[in-house]
Amino acid sequence: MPAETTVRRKLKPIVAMNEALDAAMAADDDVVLFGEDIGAYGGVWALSKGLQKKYGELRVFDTPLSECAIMGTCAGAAMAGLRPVIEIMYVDFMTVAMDQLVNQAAKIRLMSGGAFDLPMTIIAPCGAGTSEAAQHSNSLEAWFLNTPGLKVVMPSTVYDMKGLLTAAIGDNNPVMYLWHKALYDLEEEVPDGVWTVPLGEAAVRREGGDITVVAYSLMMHRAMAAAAELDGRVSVEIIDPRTLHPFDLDTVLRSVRKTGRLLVVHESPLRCGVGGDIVRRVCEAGFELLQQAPQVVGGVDSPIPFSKSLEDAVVPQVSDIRAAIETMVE
Amino acid sequence: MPAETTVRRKLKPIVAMNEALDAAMAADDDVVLFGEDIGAYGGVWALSKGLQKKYGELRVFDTPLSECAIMGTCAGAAMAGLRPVIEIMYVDFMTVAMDQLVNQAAKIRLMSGGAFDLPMTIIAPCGAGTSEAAQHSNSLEAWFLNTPGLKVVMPSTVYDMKGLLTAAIGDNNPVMYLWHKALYDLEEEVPDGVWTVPLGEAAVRREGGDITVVAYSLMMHRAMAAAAELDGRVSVEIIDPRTLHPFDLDTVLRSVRKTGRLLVVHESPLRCGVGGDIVRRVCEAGFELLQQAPQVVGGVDSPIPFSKSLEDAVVPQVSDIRAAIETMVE
Amino acid sequence: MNFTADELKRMYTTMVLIRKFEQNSIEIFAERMKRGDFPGALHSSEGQEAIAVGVSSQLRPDDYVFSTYRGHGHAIAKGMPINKVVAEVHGRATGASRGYGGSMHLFDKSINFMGGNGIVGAGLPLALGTAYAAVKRGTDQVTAVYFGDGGASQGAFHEAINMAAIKKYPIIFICENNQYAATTHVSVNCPIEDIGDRAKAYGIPGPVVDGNNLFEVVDTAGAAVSRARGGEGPTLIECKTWRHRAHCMVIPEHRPGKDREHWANRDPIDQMRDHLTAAGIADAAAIEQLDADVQEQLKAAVAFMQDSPFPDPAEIAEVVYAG
Amino acid sequence: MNFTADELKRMYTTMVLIRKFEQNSIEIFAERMKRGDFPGALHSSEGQEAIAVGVSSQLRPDDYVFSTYRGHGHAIAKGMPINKVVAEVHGRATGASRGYGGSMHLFDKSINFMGGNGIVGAGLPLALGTAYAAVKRGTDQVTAVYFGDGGASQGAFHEAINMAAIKKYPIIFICENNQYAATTHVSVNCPIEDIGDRAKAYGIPGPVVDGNNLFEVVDTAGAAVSRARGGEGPTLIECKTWRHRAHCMVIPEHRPGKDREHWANRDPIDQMRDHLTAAGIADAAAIEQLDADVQEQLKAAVAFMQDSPFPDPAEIAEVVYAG
Ligand SMILES: Cc1ncc(C[n+]2csc(CCOP(=O)(O)OP(=O)(O)O)c2C)c(N)n1
Ligand SMILES: Cc1ncc(C[n+]2csc(CCOP(=O)(O)OP(=O)(O)O)c2C)c(N)n1
Ligand SMILES: [Mg+2]
Ligand SMILES: [Mg+2]
Repeated sequence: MPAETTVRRKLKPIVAMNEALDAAMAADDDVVLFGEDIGAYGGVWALSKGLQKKYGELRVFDTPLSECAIMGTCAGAAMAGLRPVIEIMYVDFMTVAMDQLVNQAAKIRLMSGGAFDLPMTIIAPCGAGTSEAAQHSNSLEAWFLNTPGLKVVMPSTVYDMKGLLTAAIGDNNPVMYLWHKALYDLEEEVPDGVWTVPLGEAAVRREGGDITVVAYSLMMHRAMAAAAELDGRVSVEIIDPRTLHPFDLDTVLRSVRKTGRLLVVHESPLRCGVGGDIVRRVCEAGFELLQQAPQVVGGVDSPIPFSKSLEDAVVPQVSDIRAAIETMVE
Repeated sequence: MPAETTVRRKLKPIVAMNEALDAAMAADDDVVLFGEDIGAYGGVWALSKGLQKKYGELRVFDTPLSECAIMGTCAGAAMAGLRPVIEIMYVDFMTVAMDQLVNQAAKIRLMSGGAFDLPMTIIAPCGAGTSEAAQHSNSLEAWFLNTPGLKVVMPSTVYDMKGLLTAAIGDNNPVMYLWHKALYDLEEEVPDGVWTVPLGEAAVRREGGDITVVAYSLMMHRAMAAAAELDGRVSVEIIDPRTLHPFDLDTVLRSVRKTGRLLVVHESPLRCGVGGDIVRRVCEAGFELLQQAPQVVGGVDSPIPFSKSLEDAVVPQVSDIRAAIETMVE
Repeated sequence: MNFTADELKRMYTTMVLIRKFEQNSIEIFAERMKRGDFPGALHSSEGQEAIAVGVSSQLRPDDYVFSTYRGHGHAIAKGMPINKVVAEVHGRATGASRGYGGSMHLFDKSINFMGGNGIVGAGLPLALGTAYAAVKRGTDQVTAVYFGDGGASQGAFHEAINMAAIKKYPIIFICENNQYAATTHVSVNCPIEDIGDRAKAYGIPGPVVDGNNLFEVVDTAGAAVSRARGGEGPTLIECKTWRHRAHCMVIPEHRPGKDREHWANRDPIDQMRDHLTAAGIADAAAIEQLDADVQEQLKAAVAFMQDSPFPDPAEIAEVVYAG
Repeated sequence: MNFTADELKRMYTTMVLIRKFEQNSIEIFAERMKRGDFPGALHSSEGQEAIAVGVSSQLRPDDYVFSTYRGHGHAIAKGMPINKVVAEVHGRATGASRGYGGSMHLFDKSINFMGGNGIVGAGLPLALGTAYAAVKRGTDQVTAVYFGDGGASQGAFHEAINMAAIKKYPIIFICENNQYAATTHVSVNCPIEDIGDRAKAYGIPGPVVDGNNLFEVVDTAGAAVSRARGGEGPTLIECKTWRHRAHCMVIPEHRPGKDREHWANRDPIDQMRDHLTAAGIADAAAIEQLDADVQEQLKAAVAFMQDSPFPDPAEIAEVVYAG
């Protein structure tokens, strides 16, 4: 895989992911891509733009509107030794494909005594903030994390979107790759070429000494904004786990050792969410590091309502994160 | 609803649940029951034995082998003002009905601005320990808890199975009622008559001063056994939340105030599980009460394997719980 | 069908109201999007109005309807007040779903309008529930459920029609086959010519009609409703139709020009206008008046919406859970 | 069909092996249950052996098979060594799935036996994947997938056959209609007489055969396999059959006596034995010898199992995730 170069250019998420797909398909004939509207049209998010033309209809194709069949095709093709990538148009639609993911893809390796690998990647946009209401705004990472056999990737930067997608496709297990719709227009300067961001390595997005904030996906950006607002008053360290399973606990512990304070932020519901899980792990591995109660700012106990006034109230805003930091640090 | 009497008799889970259904159906013509094999045959677990004969085929009926249609029928009937109860033969099969539960039943009240109530109960057996392997042994409570709009009940005693089922059917929201298959042969002395155990009230199963163990469903029994083994050496307080949403945090905090130590036990996977969630809540509301790191003993990061030697290794055993208590108390 | 002149005019104006409402919403959304705002998804049913109006003409007020994310027409035709529709689509507390639902989730309990649905095919299983409730209670209410050509590829389609057929539930399953699912041609979703023919797999009738012809829809829906109300079970109706616009506002038009031309002369509102004129029910001036009345009604609804408050987040917890 | 005498005898002994294996497993399980042990679920396919053996006779070693929880016969017929089957069902490390799968999850990568499945209907979508892989690679491998009359009510059935028909994937969908899904009669699962007729909804062939007649199964499966291998697309085959026992060991017999009598004289092994005798391929003594050989083979497999260790939990993490 060619290394990244020093030439830098502006890139948006969709193009970044499209380039990662393109490179993976060029490098390995076993990588195939399918889903609804992704062939001829290039995907409703333009994820697969140009790829059918380049790699042909056998490797990039449209399916019927049947997520269960799509997921089954993906898992079965992986069992046969291909390295399929599928797009689920919104992660919310995983609800109709859960069995093929959870009872099949995630379990077949175990059920076969380790005989079958299932190298497959499911790409799905997630998250609230686009006024798409209750059935197009979810972030279901907690379900997938609670499902042994799956890996879960939630990139926040354009650099990571490309590098982690490359890693996900290269992984030999089923990987849920969830990108946030509200990051659609993000633009970042990144290198040319192709690179890999390995699964399981957190990034320290901002160094600080007063408090450790763990935040991923869209919430990483909101946490950064909150930290910027507090600049000069509170020194905030921000850790972006980038992948939730595998999870880089060491980097979090290293930070908490320094700050003594832990705040986790995520937009999906609090109950049985990622925040509680990180609190559990940090308590188990570094309780003595915590100077005060670890906190989680997460989604309200509600489906996502439509009207902006309501939607903003159920998902953490910059002001919520800032307030939580201020309360903790006083 | 007639109160419980003082006459006591031995009762098993299935009969207890059957009696609760019977009483609910006798009291309210809107209570209806359907699912696979539950009509003429009376259910593969015998849950509905005798009920079709008593209440007729319009109120107790067999469906095709179509969980998605069953769940849809349930949600739609609830919207129409009935109070449906369904059986899903194993909670594992919820994977093919997730959309109707999560995107429909759990969200319709919100999406309709509160216009439609969905009073409905989903009864499903859960859990490992019966050598039924990867697709018949799960406990998916963490998914349901991570889904705003749902309530989750996980009884551990015969008394609660009856009383909580009565409460679940009386509740005006979708309730997941999960009973553990390994408790099938449990037998308990209980009163005659009908009673209600309200949702959201934990039970202190055993009083103690050294450590608080929160455990539900089958794990409550294993925790009790571990505590019994440690009797005289460690004074263990065991709290059974009985319902996971709503969750009775106060009772847990009251106990931790006394013991200073918290151990949560569950058999479903650790990651994004109930344990982390309880640790998060206790940290938030009572961090200063904790003398040491709260711990969680939970399911191993694996689907449930078949062979007994493997199955026992992925789910907490009495010895695991005992060891965890000993390590914590020293 | 034996409609009075007034009824025919009302059907016409309902179709026009749906059309004008959708055009108006798109304008308002486009305006907001120009300002960098993203007001949500909007799926126009322009071109498909005859189906909603034709089906609804055969339903009683207490019959149930389950709709889709492309459901403005279904709601208006079933009798949802236009004020509630406009207010909901623009997120106001006075909307059909008090601003919690949005365009894809219009609900109105008072007319048994059981909601739009953002999950393709997901309305079909829900329809079993109201149909069963009617049977259980011995009322003769019918349930109608709409879905698209893409929806017929979902497992939910199969499970629901199968169970309805076995139980003889009073449901009419209405497939609005507008030839495309998002950008995907129906041939990628269905290997046979007519989706209606899938009824054979369930032993029920599966009539295929021109969905742009109000009277064909009326006759077919009428027969299916009678059958359902009479306890003879469900019907699958396929309505061939065409949406004027691409899937939603963020998808550019991509459908081949020759398809567009084929359907250009088959607009259901044009056809109905011609019918009213030819039958001597309304001349050009009367039509103009009807159209103007619709515009007035819509204008008032937009004003109502603009005067309406946004919902108060303090109420969320009570909206999520019932007491 | 033009089988040699040896091939016919081998088909007969495979059927007998399946039958005897299942009887033996049930005995061992029953013994353990008497001791208060619960050794897991066991679903016997006794009575349905002609389907597995007939279909497999038309498959190549490199063709793919997806099975169900009632899949011992499918596995043995596809060529899974009996030692691996016995060891897996009793949870040994030497089993097909190293003791991780159990009776419902027999896997054997070396013969492209792609696993049993505990979720009704869930094999059908998986079958699309191997079929697609064959098309993509330009091999002419066929995929066969089994399911029951109840399985045909799952959404997965519809989605998978629909997609296979659209893509012309080389799949044979084999419905083993044994008239019951657990305790539920097929009439509660299917409103039409023949599940095979559902093929019409997908524009593919849907032959209905006597699943207890090996030769009918062979002919029909043979035609479907040729069609699939030739790139003409999938076939849905319905095999009418009857399982000798109730759904599984914990469900008592509940099926009406007259149904049982109807099927009593149609046992596939009896029919095959009669055929061998009538065709002069094997007389009574030869049959007795064949049966005895099977019993020997089985006895050896049971001994192999008893000598085999249970799996070591230390390996679990490596079995869950690939490196
Ligand atoms: C289960 C599911 N999959 C995918 C989508 C995304 N999606 C929304 S509408 C649509 C096309 C639906 O086409 P069709 O059923 O023909 O209805 P139409 O939009 O033409 O009215 C798709 C793919 C969804 N909402 N739900
Ligand atoms: C999705 C799902 N629902 C329910 C079950 C429970 N169950 C296992 S087998 C079975 C009956 C299946 O009947 P059929 O498809 O006819 O196959 P057969 O058992 O007759 O071979 C049921 C209900 C399951 N395993 N999966
Ligand atoms: Mg369409
Ligand atoms: Mg069967």
